[in-house]
Amino acid sequence: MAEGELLIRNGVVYDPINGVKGEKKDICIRDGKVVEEVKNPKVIDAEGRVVMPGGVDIHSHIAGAKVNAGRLFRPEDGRKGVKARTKVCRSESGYSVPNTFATGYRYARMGYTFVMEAAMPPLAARHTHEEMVDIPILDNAALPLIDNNWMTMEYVKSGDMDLLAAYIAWMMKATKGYGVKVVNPGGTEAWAWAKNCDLNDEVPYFDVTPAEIVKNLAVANEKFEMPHSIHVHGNMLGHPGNYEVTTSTYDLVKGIKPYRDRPAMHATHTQFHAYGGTRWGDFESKAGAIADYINKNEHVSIDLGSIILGDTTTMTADGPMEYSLYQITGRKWTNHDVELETGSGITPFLYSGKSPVNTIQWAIGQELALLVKDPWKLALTTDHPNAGPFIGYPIIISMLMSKRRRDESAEDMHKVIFDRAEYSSIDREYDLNEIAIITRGMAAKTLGLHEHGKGHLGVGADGDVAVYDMSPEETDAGKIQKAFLNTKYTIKGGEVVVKDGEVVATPAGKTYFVTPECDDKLTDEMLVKLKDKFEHYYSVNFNNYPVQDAYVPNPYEIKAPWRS
Amino acid sequence: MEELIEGEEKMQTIRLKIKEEVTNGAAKIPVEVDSLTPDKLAGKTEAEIKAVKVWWGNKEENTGDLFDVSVEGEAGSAEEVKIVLEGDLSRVKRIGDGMKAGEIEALGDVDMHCGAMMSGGKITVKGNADCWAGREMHGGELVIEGDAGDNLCAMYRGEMTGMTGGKVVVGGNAGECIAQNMAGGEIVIKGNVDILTGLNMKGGKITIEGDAVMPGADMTGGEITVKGKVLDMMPSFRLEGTESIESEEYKKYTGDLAMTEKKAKGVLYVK
Amino acid sequence: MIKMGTKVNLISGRTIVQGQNLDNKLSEAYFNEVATCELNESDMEKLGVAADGHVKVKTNYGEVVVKAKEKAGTPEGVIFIPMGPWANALVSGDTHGAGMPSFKGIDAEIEPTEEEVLQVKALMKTYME
Amino acid sequence: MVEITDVVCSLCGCVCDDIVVEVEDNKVTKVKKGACAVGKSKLMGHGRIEEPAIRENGNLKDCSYDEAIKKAAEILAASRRPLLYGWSSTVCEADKVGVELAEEIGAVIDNTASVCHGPSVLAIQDVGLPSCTLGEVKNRADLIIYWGANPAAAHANHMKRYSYISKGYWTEEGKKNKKLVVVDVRRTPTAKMADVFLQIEQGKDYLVFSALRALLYGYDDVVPEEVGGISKKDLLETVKMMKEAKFGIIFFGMGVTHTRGRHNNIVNAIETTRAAHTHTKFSIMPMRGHYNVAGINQVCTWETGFPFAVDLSRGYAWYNPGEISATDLLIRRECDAALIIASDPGAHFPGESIRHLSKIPVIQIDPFPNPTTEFADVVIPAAISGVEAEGNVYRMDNIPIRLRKLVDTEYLADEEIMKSILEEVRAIKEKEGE
Repeated sequence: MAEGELLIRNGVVYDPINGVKGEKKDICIRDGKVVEEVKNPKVIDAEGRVVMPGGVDIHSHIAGAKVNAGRLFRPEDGRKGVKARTKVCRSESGYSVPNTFATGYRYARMGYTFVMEAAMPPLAARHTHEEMVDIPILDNAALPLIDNNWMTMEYVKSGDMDLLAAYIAWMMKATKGYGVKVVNPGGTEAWAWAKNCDLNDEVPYFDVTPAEIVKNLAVANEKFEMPHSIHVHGNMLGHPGNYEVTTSTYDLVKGIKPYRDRPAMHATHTQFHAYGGTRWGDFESKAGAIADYINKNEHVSIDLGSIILGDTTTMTADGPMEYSLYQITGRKWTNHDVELETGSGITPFLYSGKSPVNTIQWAIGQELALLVKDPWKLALTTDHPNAGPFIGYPIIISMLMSKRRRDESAEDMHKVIFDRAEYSSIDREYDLNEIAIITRGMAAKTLGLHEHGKGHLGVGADGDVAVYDMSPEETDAGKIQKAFLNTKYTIKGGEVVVKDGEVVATPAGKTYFVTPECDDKLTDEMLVKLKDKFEHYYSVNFNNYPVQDAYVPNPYEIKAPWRS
Repeated sequence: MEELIEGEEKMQTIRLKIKEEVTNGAAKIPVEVDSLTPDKLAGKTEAEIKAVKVWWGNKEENTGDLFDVSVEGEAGSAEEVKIVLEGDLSRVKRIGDGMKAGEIEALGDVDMHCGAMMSGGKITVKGNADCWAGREMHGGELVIEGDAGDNLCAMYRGEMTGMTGGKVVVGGNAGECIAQNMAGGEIVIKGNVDILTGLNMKGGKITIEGDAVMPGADMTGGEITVKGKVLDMMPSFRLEGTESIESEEYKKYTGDLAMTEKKAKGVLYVK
Repeated sequence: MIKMGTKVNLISGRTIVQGQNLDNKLSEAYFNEVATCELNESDMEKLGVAADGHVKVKTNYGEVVVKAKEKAGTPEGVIFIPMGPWANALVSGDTHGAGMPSFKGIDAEIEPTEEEVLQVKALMKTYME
Repeated sequence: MVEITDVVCSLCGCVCDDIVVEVEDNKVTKVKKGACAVGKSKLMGHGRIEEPAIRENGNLKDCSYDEAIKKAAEILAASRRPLLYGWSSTVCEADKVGVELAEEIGAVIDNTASVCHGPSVLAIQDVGLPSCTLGEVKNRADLIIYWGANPAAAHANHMKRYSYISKGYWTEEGKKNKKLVVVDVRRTPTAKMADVFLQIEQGKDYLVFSALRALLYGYDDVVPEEVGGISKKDLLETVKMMKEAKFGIIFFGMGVTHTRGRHNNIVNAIETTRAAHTHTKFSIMPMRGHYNVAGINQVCTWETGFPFAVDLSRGYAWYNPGEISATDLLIRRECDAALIIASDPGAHFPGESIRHLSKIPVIQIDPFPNPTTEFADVVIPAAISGVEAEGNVYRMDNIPIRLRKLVDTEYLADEEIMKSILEEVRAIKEKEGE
C-alpha cells in the first residue's frame, strides 16, 4: 500500500459491482484506498481511456508443488519466455509455466491485482505459500484440496457433518487456505491404485461415492460464514460425453442454502466438462446444455477454462485424467500422489486449430460465455495453464467482443467448428461492462472479496486500478487484444506498478486466508481421529504439519464464524 | 554501390582473430559469438563489425576489443559473407548459432554449441568441436574435421525434437548421445561413437563408419548404420534378417521394442 | 602413463561412517573410513595385501594411496573407495555433457605400496602446487 | 534440561521429523528417539569454524564478520564469471538470497544436485516422473525396488519410516507381505535383506532397464539369455513380481546416476516404471542425498525457471547442465571466483576441478571446517540449520518441512550472511555508478 494521494482523472470507468457502466469519472485514492476526494494528489490522466478495478482471477495455477514440477520438467518452456532483469524487475522465464517473477509482472501488465491459486495440496501447503510470497505485486490466496482426504471420506461415510466442518476448519487454518477445493472427488484416491471414479462409483476401500463427497462438503462448508462456496473440479474431466456428469454434479447442491448471496458451488474450468459424444471421433460441444442449466438455476457459478491455441502445460490434482492425456500424446508425464489427501499429474499439450477435438474445445470455452445470459454467473479463466497460459486472456476478450473476430478465427480452424459446435451461429458480442464483470466483478463477489476491497472502486475499496490504452468505442479486435495485454497504467494499492506496459514498481502482495471458527469440543473430537492418522499413516508429524506464520509475512485474515 | 555485371559473385571475407589476452588468463572465460554470424554481419563495415557486442562472461564487449578484425571485399547479403575465425577458439562458444546463410570457417578447436540451430549455410571446423555442435540443426552443412563432443546434433533439454535437417560430417570420433531425438537430416561419423547414438530418434539417417555402443536405444524411426563393431547391443531389438548395403552384408534390426511394437519403427544395420 | 598393477573397475559411494562424519572431515574417524579401498578376498590375495596394507590406485586422472580392506560382496575386479577426497583424486571430471563426473566405473590399476596414505590436508595441498 | 520433540533432522533427504532431543546449557546433549546413527551424529555436533577468516600470505587470519563479508563482496563484484555453488545443506530462505545475488552479479548458480541427482532431473525433463510422497509408499507399497541405492548406509531410516519395514494402512504387517528387490553391483547391507538380489555388472544398468521394458511389454522373444550379468530367468521373475504387485516403487540412487549412461539410465528407469504402470500402480523416486537438495532445486526453479546449472551472466537464465554445471566450469577453468556455501567440493569434486578451484578466489560459508577450507580465501562460519537456525526444506519427495531451531548461537544464519553480502555487492556497484 502506497502512502499519499493519487487521482485518476477523466477515465471512462467500468465498475460493475457499483453499477458504474462506462461513466466518465475520477478515481481518488489515499493511502492505498479509494476515497471520495483528494487534496494534493499525484495525477494520472486517463482521458477517454477505459478504467476498471484491478482484475481478479478466480482460478489459476500459479504457485506450488505441481506448478513448479511443471517448470522443472519443461526447460523448453522456460527458455521461451526469458527476459533480462532490469533495475526494477527480476529476470523472467517461461511461457506456460512462467517463473514467480514473470507471473506477477505479466498479470500486472494485464491489469490484474488478485489471483486465486486454485489447488493447494495440504501436505505441501508450505510450498504454495513460499511461491506466493515470491510472486511480486499480486495479492493472492490458495484453495486447499479437501475432497480425496481420508478424513473427509470417513466423515462422509459416517455422516458426521459437524465433524467434517471441524476438519475443514482445521485444514483451512493449518494450510492458511481460503476455501474448499474439490478435484475429481474419490477419483484421485482411486488413482493411487491406478483406478478412477465416475460420479456414482464407489471409491475403493472407502465405501462412499464422489457424489456423496461433493454434497457433504457443500453442506459442511455452509456451516461457516465462508466467503467462498466449495470450488469444484468434477469427475470425468476431459472425457467425451461428460456433460451429464457435470449437470448431475451441479444438481448435488440444489437446495443447500449458502451462507450469503452466492451459489453453493463454483464449478471451475467448465469447458473441460461440457463435452458431448461418446468418444473423440464423435466428440461435440455441449456448451448449450450447460449454459441452459446455468441460465435456469442460481446455485452454481462457473468459470470458463477457455482454450488458447498453442503449446501448454496441463496440470491438475486429477491424476487419472493427466494419465489419459499422456497416453494420447506419448509426451512426458509426471505424477505425484500425496498421502491421505490428493495427487497430481502434469503433461505438456499442444492445442492445435487443425485438430477437430481442439477446435471444438476452443469453441466450447467461448460458447459458454456467449450462451450464459447473465455474466455474473461466470468468470473468464483459461484454467492457467491447462487450457492455455493466462496471458491469453486478451485473446478471449477480443473474441467475446467481436463476432467478426470469431468468424475469422473459425475460418482458420478445423471445419468441425461449423457442424459440431454452435460457435459460428452465435451473434452475441460482449460490451466492456460485461468484460469487467467476467474479469473482476464476478470473481470478487463469488470469492466474497468485494467485502474486502477487491474487484470494485467504491469508497473504501483497495486502490487497485487498471487503465487500458483504448477508448470505450474501440471495435477493432486486434487493438482491444493489445490494450488488454499491456495496460497504460496498473495501480496496486495506490501505487503505479505498470506504466505503458512496463513494470515500474514491485510491491509485495498480501496473502488472503480464511479462519473458520469452530467449537473447541468438536475440534477436539475431530482431532482424536486426525492425530491417529498422523500417528499411523502420515509420513510427517502432526506438530510439523500446520503452515507456520513465517510463511505468510503479509497476512490478510478473514474470519468465518460458525453459522447459528 | 557499384553495379555488378550479371553473374559475378560478390564475396566478403571477415577475419576474426581472437586476441591472446582473452584466452591466456588463469581463468579461461568463454566468449559467446552468436552475434557474429554472416546474417548479422552482412552489410556491415569493418568499424561496424568491431562495434558489434559479444558476451564475455557477464559483460558485453566490443568485438574489436576481443578480436583482431579485418574485412576484405563487400557483400550485399549473408550468402556472400565468409567469416574466418582464428586463434585459440577453444573457449569461443556459439559459433554460427542460428545462422541461416553464408559460411564460417573455424581454424582450430571450437567450444560448445557450434552450429546450434543453424538452418542454412556452411560451417567448417578445422579441429575438434565441443559438446552440442549442431544442436537443433534445421538445415545447412556442418563439417567437423576432428572429433565432435557429446550431444552432437541433439535437442535442447526437454525438447521433443533434435536435428530436423541438414548434413553433418565428423572426420574423427563423436561423443555420447549424439543425434538424440533426431527427426531428420543426415549425419556421418568417420570414426567411433560413444554410448547411445540416435537415442530416441524418430527420423533421419546416421552412418557410423567406426564402432558404436548401445546405438539406437528408444528409437522410433530413422536409420542407423554401424560399419564397425557394436558394443553392448540393445537387448530390445528384433533381428529381421540380413541385407546387403554397398555389397556388404549387414544384419537388419528393428526397434526399439522397449518403446512398444507400435512405435518401434527404427532400423539399425550392423555389419 | 605406464600401467603396472592389476586392472580393476573403481567405484565410489556412501558409507554409514562417512555419512556420520560428513561434517567432521578433518577427523581421524573420517580418515580411517574414507581413505580406504574395499576389495574381495581373492583380489586381496592376488595382490598380496593384508588388511590395512597400503595400496596405490592409479587411473588416467590421478593416483592415490589408501588402506586396503577386505569386503565380502564386492565382485571380483571391482574396488570400492568411499566417496571423498581420496576417491576423487582418481575419478574423471568428464561429465559427458550431463554435469555429472564419472564417479563410478573408472578403469584403474592397483598395486601394493609402502607409501604413506596422505591426510586430508596434505592431499588438498597437492592441488595447490 | 529441556526436552524438544518433533525435531527435524537436517542430514539426508529423509528429513525425519519425529526426533526427540535433550538440550542442556544451550547444547544438544542427547538424542533420545527417532534419529539414525548419521542423523544423531549431526545433531550432537562436531568441531566448528570458529571465526570468520581471510587468507593472507597463504594462511587464514581471523577477522570480523563485517570484514569477511566485505571481502567476499569485493571478490564477487569484480568477477567476470563467478560461480555460486552448494545450497543443498541450508534452508530455502538462504537459497532465495543466493539466486538474487546470482542475478545481481551475473553469476552461474549451481547446486550439489549436479553431482548427485542432477542426472535424475535431466531425465525428468525428458520423460517426467511418475511418483508419490513417501507416505503413499508406507501405506500401499507391496513391492519395493532399490536400484543402485544402499539406504542401509546412506538413508538409514528410509526403510523403517517409509518403505520395506514400515507399517501403514494396507501394509499393517510391515515387511511380511512385501517384497524387496535390490539391484546393485556389490552385495551391500541393503542387498542382504532382499528377497531378490540382482547383482548387475557395473555400468550395464541401461541395458537391463531396456530388457525389463521389452519383457514388461511382452517381447520375451527378443531379449537375450543374459543382460548385464543378470539371467533372463531372473529378469522374467522380476517382471512377474512387478506385474503382480498392487503398488510398486523403484527407489534409485547414485549407483545409477554416477555410472555410465548417467541421466539416460534414469530415463530408462522411468520408462520401466511407465511400462510397469500399464499393468499396475507403479512409481519411482530418486533417493535425494542432502536434506535440502530438493529444496534448492525447487527455489531455483520457481525463481529462474530452472533447477540447477543456471547461468545468469546475461541477466536472464540460460540452463544447460554439462556446460553450466560446476564441475564443467571448473574443469574447463571457466570461472574466476567462487562462493561455496553449505557444501564441500574439496571433498566431493574430482581432483581436476579442485585444482582450478584452488587457484581462484574462493569464499566458503559453512558451519564446519572441511577440505574446501584448505584453499578458501574467505571463510565465513554459519549457524547450523536445523540446530541453530530454522527454515524451510524439501524432503526427497518434495514435501516441505520447517527445520526447528534448538539452541541459540552467536553465528549468523546463512540467510543473514547472504543478505549482507548482497547488500555489500549492491553498495559496491552503486559506488561504481552502475
